[in-house]
Amino acid sequence: MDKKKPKKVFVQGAIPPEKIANSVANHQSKTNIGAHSIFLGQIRADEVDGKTVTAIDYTAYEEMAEKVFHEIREAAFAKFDITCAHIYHSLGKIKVGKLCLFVFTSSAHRKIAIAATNFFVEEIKAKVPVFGKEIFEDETHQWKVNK
Amino acid sequence: MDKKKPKKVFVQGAIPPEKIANSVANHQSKTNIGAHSIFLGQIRADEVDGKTVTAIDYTAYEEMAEKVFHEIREAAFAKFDITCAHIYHSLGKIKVGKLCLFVFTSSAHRKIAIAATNFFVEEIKAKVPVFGKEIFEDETHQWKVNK
Amino acid sequence: MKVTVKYFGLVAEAADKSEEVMEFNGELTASELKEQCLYGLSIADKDSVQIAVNQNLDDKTTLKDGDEVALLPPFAGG
Amino acid sequence: MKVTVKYFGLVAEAADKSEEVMEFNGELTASELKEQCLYGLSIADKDSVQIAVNQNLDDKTTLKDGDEVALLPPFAGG
Repeated sequence: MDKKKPKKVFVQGAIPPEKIANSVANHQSKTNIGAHSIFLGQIRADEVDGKTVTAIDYTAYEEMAEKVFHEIREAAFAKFDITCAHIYHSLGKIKVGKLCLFVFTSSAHRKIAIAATNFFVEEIKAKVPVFGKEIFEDETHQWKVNK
Repeated sequence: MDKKKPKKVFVQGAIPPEKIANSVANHQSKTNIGAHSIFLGQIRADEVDGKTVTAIDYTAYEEMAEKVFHEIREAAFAKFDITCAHIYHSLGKIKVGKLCLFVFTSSAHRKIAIAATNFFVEEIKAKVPVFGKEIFEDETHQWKVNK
Repeated sequence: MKVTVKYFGLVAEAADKSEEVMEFNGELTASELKEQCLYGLSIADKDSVQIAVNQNLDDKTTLKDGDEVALLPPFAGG
Repeated sequence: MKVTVKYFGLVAEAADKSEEVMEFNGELTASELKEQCLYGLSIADKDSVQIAVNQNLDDKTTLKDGDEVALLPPFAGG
């Protein structure tokens, strides 16, 4: 069902925790679901050469990124027997402790939901043109690279 | 830190979606966290011989179950470099569409959090003395068995 | 010698009780006690019923006075 | 022939621009264009910069009039 309507993945600013509760609540009427698997990315106060990250400023090649998100969704629905999948990724300056990624999949069975969320997270990290400027407390920065 | 205070896992009734938002919000001050992995079990309207499950009534050998939950926590903290782990399981009659299990782990790194949540879910299913009476719409029932 | 026996789930339903205190003389293993408790009950797969003695899964142990024995049908948590 | 070149992340920072229209005659592959655009820029690892042509990763293709070429530093999403 969700499969057919491509939705925008990017949101401006951090993802509020309430969004997670709302997403879950919205799925309580889908009685073929037995398992939800959720992944949340949170900005970490990494230390680099004695300086601490205070925020990451995310930018993206938005048109391509939304296209790639859509391709990842299509691949996930082809690969896993999931009933729904939702992804949200932040753009803009996200402070330490705040959420920048929210992946949410649902299935009749736990293993499928867990595997699908894992697939989404790895694919997003590897394939989506999103760029992150790690900003230190002294306003200097470095560019984040996914491993 | 959480490791040291054994908390009660069982809650009476369904787990409200807001509990997930609150748990996530409570971790935004922990700036060494980069990833949260959440699993939610939801009651499914399974069909058996033409009858549909409307609720599961959960009971447990509570003292032993809390002990086993604690052992699973200890094993998880020994095995995975997680910063926190929280588990909630429902007791009592939980209606279709409602949440009966909430597993929440956090780590600096995504793969660790995801693996730890997976470990918790499998261990809980296999080792914790919880019993589920699947109640059909005509008030008959059958006993659920984990696969 | 007295032990407390706890029944759960479909075992409690079949036995129509959740707990009882049993008295006996001589030696008895946990699995012998299980056999005795389940005797005559309408349970399809008695092998699937596990035994916990003082909250540890164990069917080999010889029971001691004051032990808490639990008869546990298949788990269904999560 | 005109193509639009988009710069992102550390490439945009090093080039001090986010987009430009380039005109040229003759044949040019995407990777030749990349080399030209990055020439003289202070970027430590130019090999790590990927090229998308009309939103598909591709450095082999020969560019056509109207193409949108993007220079993409390492991804950091999630």
